[in-house]
Amino acid sequence: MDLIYTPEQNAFRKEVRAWLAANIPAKPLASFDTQEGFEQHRAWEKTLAKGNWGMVTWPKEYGGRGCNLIEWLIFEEEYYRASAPLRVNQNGIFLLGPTLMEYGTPAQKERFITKMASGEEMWAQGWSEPGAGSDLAAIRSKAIRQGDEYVLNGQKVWSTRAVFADWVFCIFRTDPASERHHGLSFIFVPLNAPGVTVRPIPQLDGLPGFAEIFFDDVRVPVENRLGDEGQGWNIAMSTAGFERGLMLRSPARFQETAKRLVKLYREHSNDILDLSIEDAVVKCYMDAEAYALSTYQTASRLMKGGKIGSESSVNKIFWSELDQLMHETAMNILGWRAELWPQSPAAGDVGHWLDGFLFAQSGPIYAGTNEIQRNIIAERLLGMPRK
Amino acid sequence: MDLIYTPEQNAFRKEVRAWLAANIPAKPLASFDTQEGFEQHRAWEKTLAKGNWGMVTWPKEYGGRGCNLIEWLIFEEEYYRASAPLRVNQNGIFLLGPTLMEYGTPAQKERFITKMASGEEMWAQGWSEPGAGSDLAAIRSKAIRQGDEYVLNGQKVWSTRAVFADWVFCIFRTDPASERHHGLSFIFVPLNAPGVTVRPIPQLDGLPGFAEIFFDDVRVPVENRLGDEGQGWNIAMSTAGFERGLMLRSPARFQETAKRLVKLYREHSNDILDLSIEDAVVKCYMDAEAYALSTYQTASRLMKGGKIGSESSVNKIFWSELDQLMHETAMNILGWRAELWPQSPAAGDVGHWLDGFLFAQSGPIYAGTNEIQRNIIAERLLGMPRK
Amino acid sequence: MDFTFTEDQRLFCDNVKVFLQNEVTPEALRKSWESESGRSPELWQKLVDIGLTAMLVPEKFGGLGMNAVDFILIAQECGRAALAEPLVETALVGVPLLASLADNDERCAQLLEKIATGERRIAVGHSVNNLISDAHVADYLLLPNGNQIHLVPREQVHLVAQQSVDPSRRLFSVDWKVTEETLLTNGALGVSLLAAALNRGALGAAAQLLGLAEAMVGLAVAYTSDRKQFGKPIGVNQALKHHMANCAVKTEFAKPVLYRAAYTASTHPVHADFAVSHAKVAAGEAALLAAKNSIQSFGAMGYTWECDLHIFMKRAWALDKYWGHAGFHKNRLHQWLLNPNAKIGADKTFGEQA
Amino acid sequence: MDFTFTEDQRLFCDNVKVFLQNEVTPEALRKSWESESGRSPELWQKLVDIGLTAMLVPEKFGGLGMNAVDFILIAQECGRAALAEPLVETALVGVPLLASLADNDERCAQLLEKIATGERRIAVGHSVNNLISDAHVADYLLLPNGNQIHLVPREQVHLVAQQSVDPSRRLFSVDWKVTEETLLTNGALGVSLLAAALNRGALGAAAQLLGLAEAMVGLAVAYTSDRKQFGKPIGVNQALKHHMANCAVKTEFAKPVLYRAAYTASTHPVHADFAVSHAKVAAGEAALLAAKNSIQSFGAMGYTWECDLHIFMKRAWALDKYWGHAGFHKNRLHQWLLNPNAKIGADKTFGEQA
Repeated sequence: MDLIYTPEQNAFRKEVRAWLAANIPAKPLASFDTQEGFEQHRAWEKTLAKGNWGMVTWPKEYGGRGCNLIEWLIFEEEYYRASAPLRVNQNGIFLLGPTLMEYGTPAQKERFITKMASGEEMWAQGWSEPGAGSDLAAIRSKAIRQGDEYVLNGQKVWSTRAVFADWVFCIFRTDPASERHHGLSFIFVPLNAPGVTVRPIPQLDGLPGFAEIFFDDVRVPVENRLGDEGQGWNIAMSTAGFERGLMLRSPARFQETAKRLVKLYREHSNDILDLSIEDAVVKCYMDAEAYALSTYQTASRLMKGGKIGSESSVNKIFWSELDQLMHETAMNILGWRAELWPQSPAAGDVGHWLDGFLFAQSGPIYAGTNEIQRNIIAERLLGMPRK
Repeated sequence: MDLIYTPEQNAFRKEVRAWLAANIPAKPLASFDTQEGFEQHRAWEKTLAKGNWGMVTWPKEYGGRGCNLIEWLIFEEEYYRASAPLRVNQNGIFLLGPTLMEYGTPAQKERFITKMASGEEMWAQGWSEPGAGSDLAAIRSKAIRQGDEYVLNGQKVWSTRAVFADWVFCIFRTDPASERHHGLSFIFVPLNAPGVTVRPIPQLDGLPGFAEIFFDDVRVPVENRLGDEGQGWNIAMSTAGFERGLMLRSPARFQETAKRLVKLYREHSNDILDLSIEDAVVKCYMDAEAYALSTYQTASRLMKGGKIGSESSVNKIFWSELDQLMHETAMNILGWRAELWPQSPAAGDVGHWLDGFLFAQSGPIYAGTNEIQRNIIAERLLGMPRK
Repeated sequence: MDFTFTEDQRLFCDNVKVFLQNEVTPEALRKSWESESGRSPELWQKLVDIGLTAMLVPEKFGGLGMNAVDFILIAQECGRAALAEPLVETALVGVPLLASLADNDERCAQLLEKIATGERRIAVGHSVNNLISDAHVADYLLLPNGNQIHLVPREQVHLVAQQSVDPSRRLFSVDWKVTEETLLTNGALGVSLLAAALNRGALGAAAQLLGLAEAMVGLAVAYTSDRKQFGKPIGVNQALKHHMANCAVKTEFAKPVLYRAAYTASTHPVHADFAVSHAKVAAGEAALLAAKNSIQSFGAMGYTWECDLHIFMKRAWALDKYWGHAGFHKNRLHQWLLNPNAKIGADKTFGEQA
Repeated sequence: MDFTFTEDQRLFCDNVKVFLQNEVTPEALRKSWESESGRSPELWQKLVDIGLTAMLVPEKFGGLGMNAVDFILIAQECGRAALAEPLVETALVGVPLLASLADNDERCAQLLEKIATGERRIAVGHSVNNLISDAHVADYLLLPNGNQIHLVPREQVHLVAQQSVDPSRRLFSVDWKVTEETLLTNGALGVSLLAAALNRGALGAAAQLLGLAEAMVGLAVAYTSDRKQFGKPIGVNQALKHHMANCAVKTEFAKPVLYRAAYTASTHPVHADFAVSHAKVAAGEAALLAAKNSIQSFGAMGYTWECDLHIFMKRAWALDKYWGHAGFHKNRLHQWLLNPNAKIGADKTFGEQA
C-alpha cells in the first residue's frame, strides 16, 4: 500500500489542470437538454478531443492517451475541480466506445470511433421498451433481415439524449421466434433514417432529456450490427467491460458537491436551526470521501489484474443515495429559497442546488433501480437464495 | 372533537394515582424472568386484583371496573407515571382473558377467569413451533381425541413466561388429516401435567424469558378446549377482539421512556458531541406523543362503535421502532457507560437503559415481525397486489 | 374527551373532496400553468359559493363562525387535489387575523364580509416566508412590519414575480411603503397575532402536506398494481410494498398530531406552538417520504413531466419549507424540551388543558 | 499510488483467519465466560507463537518491525472471530507507544522484547475510555495522568471489576498512586503519544467492528438460507435480502476508509485524526446496522442466549462506544470541516501527502 502519487502522476495532474484552465469555456454552457446547449456541449467535446482529453483511458490511435485508471481518476478530479462542463458524450465514451473496441470489426471501428470521440456524431442509447424496463429481456422491437439489410419495427423509450443525437445503439429481436435474452442483436441506427420518429419526453425540469423512438420499417445495412446475430444480450450486458461499474459516476463529482455543501453550511452556520443538518453535512463529506477511497482501491486492484465483481451494484446504491442526501441537505439549509429557480430575482446566490436536487431523484432509478441492485448484492455477493 | 377530560375522568385519574401511591412496592421488584421476581410480580398482581385494578376494562363480575378505553388510557398513564411494576400477567389479562369471555363456556369462565385475574394461576402462550413461526398455520403439534380426553404430542417454542407459569394456552392440530389453518383447536394445558417438559430458553440477558414446551402423551380433559373443535385458528386470530391491537403496548410506556430520555439528555447536554443526538431526542419525544395521540383517536373512534382495522400493524411498527430509537439514543448519550450493567461499581446512575435496550431488540420481531406487518399494511390497508 | 370529528364535519369534507376531484384535475392544473395568472376566477367563485372562504368568518360578519378544527380536513383535501388557489392561506390564515381585529376596525369587518362573498381577496405576508404567494390575485395584502400589521391595497405595492419549482405556485416579493393609513395594529397585539398567523400557516401547510402524501401514495399504489414486469405487477415486490407501507405509517401517525394541533390552535392559540411545530415536522416528513418512495415506485415514468406525480411532489417540496422549514419547527420543540418545566410524560398529553 | 495489500499481507491474514476459526470458536468463547479470568494463557501463547504480539515491535527489540497497515487485516479477523484476548490492545495500541520511547528508556525496550516472546503482558489506559480492559491479566499497565504516561506494575494498582453486557469483556476501573518511578514521559511528547494511542485504539476498534459486521451478516445469511417458512427459505424474501444488502453496502464502503486510516496512522500519525475518526464512525455504523438487521433476520432465535449471534452483537455494541463513541469522532470531523482551510474537494483525497 502506497498512497502517494508518483512524480509522473503529479506531473499529469499539473498538465490536466493547466489545459483545463486554458480551455474551459468562460461562460457556463446552457443545459444540454436544449438544442442550443447541446451544440455548445458538442463543441466542447470537439475541443476535448482535439487536445486528446476526450477519454484519457482510450488508446492513442482512437484519440485517447492510454492512461491507467489512477490517471483517469486524477483527470476526473481535475475536471470536476475546474467545474468543466458535463459530458454530453457519455453514451459514446463510457458505453459504446469500449464496446466497439471489443466487438467491432475493423471497418466499424474506423467508421464510428473517431467521429464519436470528436463529438461529430453524438449517440443515444436504445435499450428499454414500454414493456421492458427492469425486465430488459422482455424486448419486442424486431429487426428482420432482408438481404443485406435489417428492417426495424418497434419502439424504444427512456432514450437519453435521443432528441438531439445523431445515432442510437439498440437491441432488437432478430429471431422472431426467440424468447427472453435469446435471439437479440445489437444494432446501430441513424436517427435521421426514414421511418424513425423521435418523440421528446420532458423530464421533471420540463426539458426533453428522454425520448421515445418509434421504428416504422426502418432499413439499416447489416454492417450496422455489432457482433454476431443473436449475441446482442451478451454484448449489452458486458458493454463496457469492467470499467463501466467504476466509471459510471466518478467520485470527483460527489466530492465537489460535498465541498460546495460544506461551503454552503459554513455560510449559513449562524442561521441553521435544524439539528440534523450538521450531522448530515458530516455524513455527506464522509461518504463522498469513502466513495473516492473505494474507487481508488478498486482501480488499484484492477490495475493488478483483478476483476470487477458486484462493486458496480454496491457503488450504484452508494453514490445515488449520497447524491440524494447531499441535495436534500442543501435544500434544508436553503429553507424558503430552496424552491426557487436560480433565475428568480430573490434567489440570490442560491446556485444550482435545485437542478441538482431534481437530477438526484433519478439516481436510485436509472441504470437499474436500487431495488434490483440490492437483489443482486444479496444473491450474488452474499449468496442468498433466489427462490 | 373535545380534548378536555370530563370531571369524572379527572376524578378517576386522581383515584388511580392515590391508590398506586399507597400500594406500589417500595423496593423495585426483581426481574420476572427469575423465580424470585416472578413470585414478587405475582404478589403484585394479587394486590392489583384485590383493588379491582387488575384490568379496569373487564366487567365488574370478573374483577374489573367496566371502564371504557379512555379510562383505560388514563389508568395506564398513571400506572407508568408511577413506575409501577411490569405486568407479568399480560398473557392472561390482554390475550386469554378477553378471548375466554368471548368464547368460553360459563363453566370455563368460572373456572379460569377469577384465578387468572388474581394471579393465582399465571398463563403462558403456546403458539409458535420450531417449523411454525411467521408461518403459524404450519403447526404440527397434535391433540388426538380419546374418549373425554385429548392426548397431546408435539413441541411449542418461544413460549413467553412458560418457565414459571402454571398453565399454557395452545393451538393443536385436532384433525391429523387437516392442513394449514384448518383442523386446529385451542386447548388449555396445566404445565405440571405428566408428560409436559418445559425447557427454559435464556434470552439476550441470560434470563429464561422464553421456553420450549414438549408434550409427550399429555392427557387433558375435553373441557380444556376453548370453542369448537377445528375453530382454533379463528379464535387465535381474533383472540382479544379489537382491543388487542390497541392494548399490546400502551403509549404511556413510551411517553415515560421519552421523558426519561429527555431528562438524560438535559443532564448530559454539556458533554453531548454527537450532532445527531439532539435531533433524535426531539424525534423520540414527538413520536411518543404521536403514539399517544393516535391511541386516543382510535379509542375515541372505537367508543363510538368503530372497528379496528390495520391499526394494529401500523402501531406495531411505530412503537417498536420508536422503542429502538429511544434506547439507541440513550446508549449514544451514555457513551462508555452504555455497555455497563447497573450493578457495575462505575455505572453510577446509568439506570436500566441497557435492559431496555436489549428488550427493545425484540420489539420488531415478536407478535409478528415488522416485515410481516409491512406486508399487511401494503396489501390490506393500501390494496397492493398479493401475487 | 372525544378525539373524533363529527358526522357533519366528515360529510362536508367528503363533499368538498368530490368537488375538488371534479374541478381540480391534473389536466386543469396543467392548463392553468399556461395562463399568466395561473389562477381561475371561476374556480375561486365556486369555492366561495360552497362556503369555503366564509368558514372561519364570524357569523356577525356574514360567515359560518367555524374554527380550525372544522377547516383542517378541508385543508387536507386541498393538498390531496394540489389545489393551486390560495384557499388555505385565505380562509385559515388571513381570515382569523382580520376577525381578531374586526370588532374594533371597520376595515377588517367590511373586508371579512367581502371575502365571504368572494367580492374581495387577500394575500398574507409573514417574515418567516419572505415571499408572498398569490399576491397578484389579491385585492389587499396583510403585511408585517416588525410588530406592526398593515392592510395594503395591491395598487400600493410593487410585486416582483419569483419562479418556484412548482409551476402552480405564484410567489412574489413585495416592495411597499409603510404609512399610517394602512396600519391595523402593533405592539403586543401585533406580536401575538403574527405568532398565531404563523401557527395557522404552518397548520395549513401541514394539512396540505398530509393530503399530498396520501395522493402520491395513491398514485404509486395504482401504478405498481397495474405496471407489469417479469409477468407480474411490480407491486408484488416486497421492496415496493415496504416503501409504501413506510409512507402509510408516517402518514397515519401524523394525522392525530395534525388534528391535535388544529384543536389547540383553535382553543388555546397561545399554547399551540409546539403542537403546531410537531404537526408541521411530522407532515413534512410524511410528504417528503411519500415523494421519494413514490417516484422510486414509478421508476423513470415518475421522472417525467407527463406523469402527474410531479404535480404533487413539487408542491410537497415547496410546502415543506413554507411557513417554517423543519429546522425552524424542530428548534421550537427542542427549546421547549430543554426547559426543565416542560410538561411531558404519560399524563401530560392533554396536559395544557387539564 | 497503490491502494492494495501485498500478497504477503493477504496470505498472513488468511493464515491467522484459519487459526482463529479453529481456536476461537463460539463454544470456546462460551466456555471462557465461565472461568474467572475469562482468558486463556494457552491461547495467548499461541497468538504469541505465530508472531502476532511481535508484529509492531521494532526489529532491534526482537520484533517484526511492521506497522498498522500490516496489522489492520489481522485486527479485522480478531473482530470476525470475536476474540476476547487483548491482542489488538496490546499489539496495535500498547506496543507502538512503548516503541516510541524504547530508544531512550530501557524499561520500554525490555518490556517490548518480553511482549514479543509472551513473557510479559500489558494493558492500556486512556482518558477516553475511563475503564481499562484486561487489566487483570496484564503484568504492566500503561496509565495516563494528564500529559504524563506511566508504566505501572499490576501489583501497584487496585482493580475494580465492572460488568459489561458482553460476557467476554473484562473491564476494570483502576486506582493507583502517581509516583516518580513509574513515569515514562510527559509534556508535549506525552500529549502526542496519548493522541496517537487514541487513534490506534479507535483504529483497532474500527477494524474489529468491521470484522464483527461481516461475521454477523455471515451468520444471518446462512440462517435465512436454511430456515424455511411457507415452504421456502426465508432468505428469498426481498425485505431480508435488502436488510443484508444494506449491511454489505455499509461494510464495503467502510473498508477503504479503514485502510486509509491505517495507512495515515502509520505514515503521518499527526494528520491521522480525521482519517481515524471517519473509520471509527463508518465501522461503528456498519456494525450496528449488521447487528440490527441480523437479529431481525434471525427472529426470536436471534434473541436467545444459545444463538451465537449475541456474542458478536454485544461486542459490536461495546466497541462502538470504546476508544471514543460516534459523537466524539463525528465532532472531530465537524470541527475540522468548519475550518475554512480544511483541505477538501476532488483533488484532496490524498492531499495531506501531496
